[in-house]
Amino acid sequence: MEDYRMVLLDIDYVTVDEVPVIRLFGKDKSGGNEPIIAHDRSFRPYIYAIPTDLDECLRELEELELEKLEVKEMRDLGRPTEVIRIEFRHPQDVPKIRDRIRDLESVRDIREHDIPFYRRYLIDKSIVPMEELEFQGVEVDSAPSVTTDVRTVEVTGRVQSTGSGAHGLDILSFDIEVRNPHGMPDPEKDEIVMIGVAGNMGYESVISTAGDHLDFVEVVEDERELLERFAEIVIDKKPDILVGYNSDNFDFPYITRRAAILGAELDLGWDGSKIRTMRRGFANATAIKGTVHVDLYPVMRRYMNLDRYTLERVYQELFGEEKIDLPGDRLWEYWDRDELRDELFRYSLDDVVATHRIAEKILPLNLELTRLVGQPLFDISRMATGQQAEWFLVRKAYQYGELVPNKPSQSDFSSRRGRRAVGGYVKEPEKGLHENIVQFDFRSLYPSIIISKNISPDTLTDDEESECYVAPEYGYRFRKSPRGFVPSVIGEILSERVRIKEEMKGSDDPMERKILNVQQEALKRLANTMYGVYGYSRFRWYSMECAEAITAWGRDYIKKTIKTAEEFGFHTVYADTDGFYATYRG
Amino acid sequence: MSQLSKVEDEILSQVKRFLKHINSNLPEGMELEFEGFYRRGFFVTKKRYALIEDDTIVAKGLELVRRDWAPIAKKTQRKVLMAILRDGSPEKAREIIREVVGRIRRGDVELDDLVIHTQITRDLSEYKQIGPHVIAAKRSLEKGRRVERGSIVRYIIVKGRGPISQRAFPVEDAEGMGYDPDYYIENQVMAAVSRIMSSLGYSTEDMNSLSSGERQSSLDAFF
Amino acid sequence: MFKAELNDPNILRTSFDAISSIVDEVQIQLSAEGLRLDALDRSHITYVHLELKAELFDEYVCDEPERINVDTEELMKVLKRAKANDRVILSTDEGNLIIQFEGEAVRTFKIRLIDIEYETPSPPEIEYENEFEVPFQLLKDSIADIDIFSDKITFRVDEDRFIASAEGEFGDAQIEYLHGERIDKPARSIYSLDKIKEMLKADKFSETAIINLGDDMPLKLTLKMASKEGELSFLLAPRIEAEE
Amino acid sequence: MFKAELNDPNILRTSFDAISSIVDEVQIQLSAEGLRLDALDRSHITYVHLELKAELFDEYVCDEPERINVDTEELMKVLKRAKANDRVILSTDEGNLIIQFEGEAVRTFKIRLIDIEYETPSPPEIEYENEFEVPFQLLKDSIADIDIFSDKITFRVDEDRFIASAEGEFGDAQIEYLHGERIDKPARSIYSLDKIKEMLKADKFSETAIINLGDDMPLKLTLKMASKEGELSFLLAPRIEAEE
Amino acid sequence: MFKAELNDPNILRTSFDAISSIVDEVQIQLSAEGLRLDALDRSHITYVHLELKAELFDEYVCDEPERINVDTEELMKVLKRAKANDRVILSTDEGNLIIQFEGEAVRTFKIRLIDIEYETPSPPEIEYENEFEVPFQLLKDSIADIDIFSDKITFRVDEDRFIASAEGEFGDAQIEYLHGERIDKPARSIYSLDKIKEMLKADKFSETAIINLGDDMPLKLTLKMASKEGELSFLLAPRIEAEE
Ligand SMILES: [Mg+2]
Ligand SMILES: [Mg+2]
Repeated sequence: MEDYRMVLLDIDYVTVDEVPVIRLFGKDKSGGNEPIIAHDRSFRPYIYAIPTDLDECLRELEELELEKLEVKEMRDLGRPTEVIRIEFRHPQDVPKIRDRIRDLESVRDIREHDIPFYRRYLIDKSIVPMEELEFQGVEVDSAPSVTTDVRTVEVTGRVQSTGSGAHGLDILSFDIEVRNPHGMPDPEKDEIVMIGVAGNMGYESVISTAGDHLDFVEVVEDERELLERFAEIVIDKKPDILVGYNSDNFDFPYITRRAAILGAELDLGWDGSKIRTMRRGFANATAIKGTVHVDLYPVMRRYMNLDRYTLERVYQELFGEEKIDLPGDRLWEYWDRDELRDELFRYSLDDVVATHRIAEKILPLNLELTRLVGQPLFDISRMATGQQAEWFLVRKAYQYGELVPNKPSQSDFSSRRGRRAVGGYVKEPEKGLHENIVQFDFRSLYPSIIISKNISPDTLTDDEESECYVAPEYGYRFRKSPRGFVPSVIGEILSERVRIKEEMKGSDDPMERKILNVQQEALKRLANTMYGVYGYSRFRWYSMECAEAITAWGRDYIKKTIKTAEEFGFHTVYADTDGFYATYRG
Repeated sequence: MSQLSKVEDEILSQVKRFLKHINSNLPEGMELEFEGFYRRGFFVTKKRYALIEDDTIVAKGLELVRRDWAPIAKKTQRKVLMAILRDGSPEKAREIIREVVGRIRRGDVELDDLVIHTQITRDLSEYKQIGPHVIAAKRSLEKGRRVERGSIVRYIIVKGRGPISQRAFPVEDAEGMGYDPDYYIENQVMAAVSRIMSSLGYSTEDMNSLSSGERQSSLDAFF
Repeated sequence: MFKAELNDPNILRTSFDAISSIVDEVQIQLSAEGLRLDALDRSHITYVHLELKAELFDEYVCDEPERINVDTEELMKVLKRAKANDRVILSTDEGNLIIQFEGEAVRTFKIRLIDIEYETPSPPEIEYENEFEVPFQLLKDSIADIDIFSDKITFRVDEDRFIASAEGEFGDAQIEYLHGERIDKPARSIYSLDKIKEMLKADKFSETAIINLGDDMPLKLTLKMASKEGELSFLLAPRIEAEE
Repeated sequence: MFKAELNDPNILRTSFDAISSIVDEVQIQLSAEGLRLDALDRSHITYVHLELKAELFDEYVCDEPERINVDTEELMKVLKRAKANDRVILSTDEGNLIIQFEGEAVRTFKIRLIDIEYETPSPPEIEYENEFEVPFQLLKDSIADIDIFSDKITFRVDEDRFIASAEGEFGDAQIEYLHGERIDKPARSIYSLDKIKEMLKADKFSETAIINLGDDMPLKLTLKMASKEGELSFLLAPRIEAEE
Repeated sequence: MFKAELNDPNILRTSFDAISSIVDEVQIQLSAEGLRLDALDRSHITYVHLELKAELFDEYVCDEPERINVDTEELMKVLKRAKANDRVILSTDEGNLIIQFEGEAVRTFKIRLIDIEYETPSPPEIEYENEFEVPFQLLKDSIADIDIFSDKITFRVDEDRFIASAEGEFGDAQIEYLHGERIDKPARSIYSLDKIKEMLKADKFSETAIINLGDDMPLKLTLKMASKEGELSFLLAPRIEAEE
C-alpha cells in the first residue's frame, strides 16, 4: 500500500471479468514524470427513478434483480422529491434495462440515465482532469501490451484532488504531407511522403524518405517505416498532449488507413491499443489511450471569428505574421521535382512549428475550462460552449442534490427550434457629428439579471400568491426565494472570479498572475455562456420563459437607464443591448 | 484648452452624479459603468462608429485600414477624421478632400504617396486571381529583380485604357509614366473617405461632385 | 397659450412634405402674426422659408411668442394621417406639439419637442435681375424628363423662353416654355436634380411657382397662396462647373 | 359530395385574407349547415372563427360532413383571381379543393388538400361584461394612426367613449369615438398592433365591428354579415405590462 | 431626312414596352413605306416583328432609307414621359434619335444611337393549320391565373374551345374560352409563362390577339391595329417536354 500522486490526463473504463474498471491515465509530475494507469474497481453505474408510488415502485424494481436500490431525498427543479437510486452491475446494463424501468406503472420518470460512466465517475468523485490526484494503491504487473515505462496501480483508497493544477505540460504537434497527383488525397493510392513533428520537448523534425542533406530531416527507408517511426516517437516521447490541425478528419484517418494497407503497427496507446477514430455527430474524433489528442481546428473555430480557418489564416491572426503557404493541390509537384522538394520540407516543418505555437497560445484557456467543467480535455476541446455549460451544471446539480433534467425528446426539440427570444434593445444611432460623448456600459448585465431576479426554471411559477419578480412585457413570475439553481451557480462563478481578480492584484509573481488571469478568463467565458443556455433547444435546462425574461429585463433596464440619463442631461445617441453613448446637453 | 477642460470637468462630475444615482437603484451585482469620454464622434450604424479621445481615434467597423491603400488615401482619411473629430468641422473635411482631389487631377502628387504595397505570399504562377500586385511582380521579374514568396511589391497604377490590373507598374519603372488620376481619386481617396462623409449626412451626389471636380456650392458664399 | 384651427389639413401637409425632405429638424416660430419657419439643410445647399399668416387659420390664438423645435419626419407621419374632411387643431403643451383631427372620431397626436440649441438662419441677401412665373406642374414634369438622362439640370431664361435641359451619357433632354414675361438679362445656372425634387414636393401649395434666376446664382423658388395668407420659398445653391 | 355556389366572391376573399395572415393552414368543416372554421395561430395569441351558413350560398349541397385541410396562402392566391362579375363554385374531389370562376371564360383551380393530423381548437370560454360597436374603418384608421408611434395599442372603453391610444418614444396618439352604447364596467387592455392589423384585413365582411373588452382580457372582435348568414370573429390575447 | 409626327404617343409606347422586355437593342428600318423592326431575343426563344405604316402618321417624310440602332430601355424611358395630349415628333440627326413632345411646353429628347454591327433576323417560315382570335385581356388574365401555380402554361385548341392550363405542386389551374371559330386540327403546346408575360405588355395595341397554334410548334401571336396601319407580332418557341 502506497501513496500515489499524478496529474489526471484522461479516463475511460474497461471490463475485466464482467466487472467495469475505471482507468485513470496520469503522470507523476512531482516525481520523474512517470506515466501511470490507475485502476478503480469500486465504482458502479446508477440511475434515478421517480416513483408515483414509492412502495409499489420498490416492489416492482425488486423483481428486476438489480444490483442495489436505495431511497434518496433529492430536488427536482427545486421541489423536494423522493427518488430511488438504482445501481447496476455494468454500464452496458443501463440501456438494456432503463426502458423497462421507465415503463413500470409505478415509475413516473427516470433521470440521469444517459450520463457516460466515466463522466459519472468524475462527477461523483469530485475530481477533475488536468489536476493532481492523490490516492492509495498497490502497484501490480502491467498487462503485456502496456508499454514498458507505464506503471499499473490498483486503487485501494479514496481518489481525491490535491487542488493543484497541472502546468508545464508536454506538447507535441504533428502534420502529414501526402503526394496526390490526381485530385483529392486518396489513402487507397496516394502515399504519405512526410510527417512533421515539433514540440516544447526540444524536438523539431520532418520524417521522410528523402531530404538527407537537410539537418532537420530524419530519413527513413519507405512509407511503412515512416509511419512506424512516427509511432515510435509518440510512444517514446509520450507527450501529455498531441496536437494536429484538422487531424480528426484528415491526418489520423489517413494515417490509419495507410498503416492498414502497408501492414504498419500503430499501437500508440499506453495500453498498447491502436489509434481509434469515432464518429461524433458530423465530425470524427481520434483518441489515443493516455495521450490527449487535441485537434486545434474546431478549437479555433470556436475561439475566433474569421472568414476562413486555414492554418495560415489562423496563424496570421494570432501572431500578426504570415507563414509559408504552398498550393495544396500541387504539393505533389514539389515532391516530384528535385529543385522544389527542399521548399516542401521547409513548408512541412513550418506547418508543425506553427501548429505548436498556436497550441501554446490557445491551450491554457482550454485547460482551465477542463478543470472548471470537470470533463477530459479530449472532450472539452471538441465541445460547443453550450455543452461545456451543461456539463458544468450537471456537476453542480450533483453537488446541490438537484436531479438533472432529461434531454429533450425529438418532438420537444423540433417544437423548441422554431422559437427565439427577442434580443436586446437597440437604438439606431443618430447620424451626424456629436460632441462631448460619454460611454456607459452595464457590467455583466445578463448574469446579474439572472441573479437579482432569481430567473430559473425551478423558480418559475404560476402561483399568484407567491412573492415574485415579474418579468416586463411577458409577465412571467419568478419566486423571490429560495435561490434558484442556475442563479446560485452563476453567483458562485462571479464570486469566484472576483476573488481571483483580487488575488491577481495582490500577487507579485508574474507567473502566478498569468495563471490567475487564465483562470478568471475561463470563468468569464463560462458565465457569459451560462445566460444564453436557457434558449438552446437541446439544453437540459432549456426554458424559453427564462430566456425571454432575461432579455425583457435587459431591455427594461437599459431603457429606464436611458430615460434617467435624460433627466441628468445626457441624451442617448446610440444604444445596443447593455451600453449606450450619450451627449451631455445640460 | 482650459475652456475645453472646464466643459469636460462639468460633464464628468455630472456623470459621477448620474452613476451614483442610477447604481443606488440597481440590484446587487449589476452596475452601470463609465467607459469613456470622447470629445467628438459620429455613428454610421450600430457597430460602426468613430470617436476621438485626446488625439487618439477609436473606430469600429469603418474599414479604416486596408492594406492596399496608398499613402495618399491613408493620409487623407486621417486628415478627414481629424477635421471632423478634433476640429469639429465637416466643412473642413470637404475642403481637404477637394484639395487632395485637385492635386491629384493636376498631376501634383509625389510618386511615394501613390505607391501601393502588397506582400507576395505564394509563387507567382500559383495565383489564380491575377490582381494588380501580381502583374506588377511579374513586371519586376522581367526586369531582373528578385521576387519571391514574402517579397513586398511596390507599384502604382498608371494612365491608360484597360483594366486596372494591367496598368500596375513597379514604382521603380514608373518614373515618367503618368499615374491614373481617376483610379487614385475613386478607388483610393474617395473609397477611404466616402463612408465617413456619408455618415455625416453628405449624399452620394455630394461626394460625386467632390470627386468630379465640379463643385456643388453652398449658400454660405451668399450670406 | 397657442391654438390654431384649420378646416383644410392639406396646406400643412404639402408644406412639410417638402420641408421634411430638406431638413430633419426645424424650429417653428409661433407669434400673434402667425407661424414662421426658416431652415438650412445640413450641407448648407438648400434654404427653406415658410410663413403661414394668422388669417389663414379659422381660429388662431398665440398670446405670447414661442419657439418649438420639431422632428420633421415625425411631424409628416402625423400629417399624413389627416382625412379630407378633418378639421385640424394645433396646440402645444409642456414638451409636445399637439395635433388633433376632428372628424368621425377625435384623433389626438402628441409629437415630442426637441430640446436643442437652434440658431435660426437668416436668409442670404441676394439681388436678382429677373423674375418669371411658370406652372408648378410644368416644373415637376421637367424634372422627371431630365431625370432619365442626368442628375443635374441647367435652367436658362431669355427674353422669350424658360429652358430646362441636360446632357447625359445616353441622351439629352430639353424643355422649352414661353413665359411671356419681361426678362432684362438672360441667365443660366446648373442645379442638382435631387435637391430640386425635394423642393417640388410642395405641389399643393400653389399652382404656379415664381422663379428668380441669375448666372451661377442660387435658384429662388417662391410659392404664394392665392389668398396671400401663406408663402413657401426655397433657395438652392448652384453647381459650379470645373475650370477646364 | 360537396358543392357551393356564390355570385359574389368577395365574401370568401375578405374572410381568408384575414385568416391567411394569422394561420398557415386551416381545417374547414363542411356540413349541411354550412362552412365552418376554427383556428389558433402558432404562438397561441390569436384565435379565429369563421362561419358561412348554407343560406348564404345561391346553391349549397353537402350530403355528408367533410373536413378539409387547406394551405391558406394557396387559397388566397386563387381567391385573388376572382373578377367582380364572376360566379364562384366550390367543390371537392379526392385530394383537392376545386374553385371555379364562371365569367367570360370558365376558370378552374384545384388546390391540393393537406394530409395532416389536425386538432380543431375549441374557443376559450370568456365572459365579457360589456359590448359595443364601432365602424370598421374607424378601427383601421386607429391602427394606422397608432402605428406611427408605437407597436402596441391600448384600448379603453367607458360609459361614453371608446379610446385607442399609445405612447411612443417620439410621440403619442389617441383616438376617441363616442359609441352611444351602454357600458356597465369600464375596461382597459393592451394589444399587439401587428396582431390587430392581421385581423383587420377582413374589411369587406362587415361595415361595423362588435368589440368585447375587459381589463387585461383578450380582445374579442366580431364581424357579422348584415344578412346574418355569416360571422367572422377573432380573439386576441392581451399584452401584460410588468409591475413598476 | 426623316420626320414622323403622331397625335397619339400611346401606339409607340405600348409597342416598345413589349419589345424592350424582350430585347435590349433593336434596329429600326426607316423607309418611305414606314417604320419596321425585326428582333430576336438573346436566347433565341422569342421573335418580335413591328410594322408601323407611313399612313399611320399624321406627317411622314423619309426621303432615303435609314437603319438606326436604339437601346430599347432608353427609348422606353423617353416614351413614358409623353402626356395624353402631346403631339409626338420623331426625327434623326447625326448620332441621335430625336423625340419631341409638343404640348404646354416643347420637350425635346435625344437618344444616342448605337454603333454596332446588326444582322436583321429573318422570320422563320412556319405553316400553321389553324388560327383563332381571343380577347387580349382574357389572355392576360389567363397568364395571371396560371402564374399562381406554375411557371409554364399549356395552350390547347379544339373545335370549340381554347384552353389554357397548368399543373403545379400546390394546385392546378385551367381557363376555357369558347372561340366560335373553325379549327381543322386540334393542337397542344407548352410555353414559358415569363416569355408570354413579356409579349402581353403590348395591351394597348389591339383589343384582340390572333393566335396560331400547332403541336409542339412556336406560338404565333399577332396584334393588328383596327386601322390596318400597324402590326405587332411575336413568335415564341415551345417548351419541349422530356421523353418519359
Ligand atoms: Mg495538414
Ligand atoms: Mg501541412
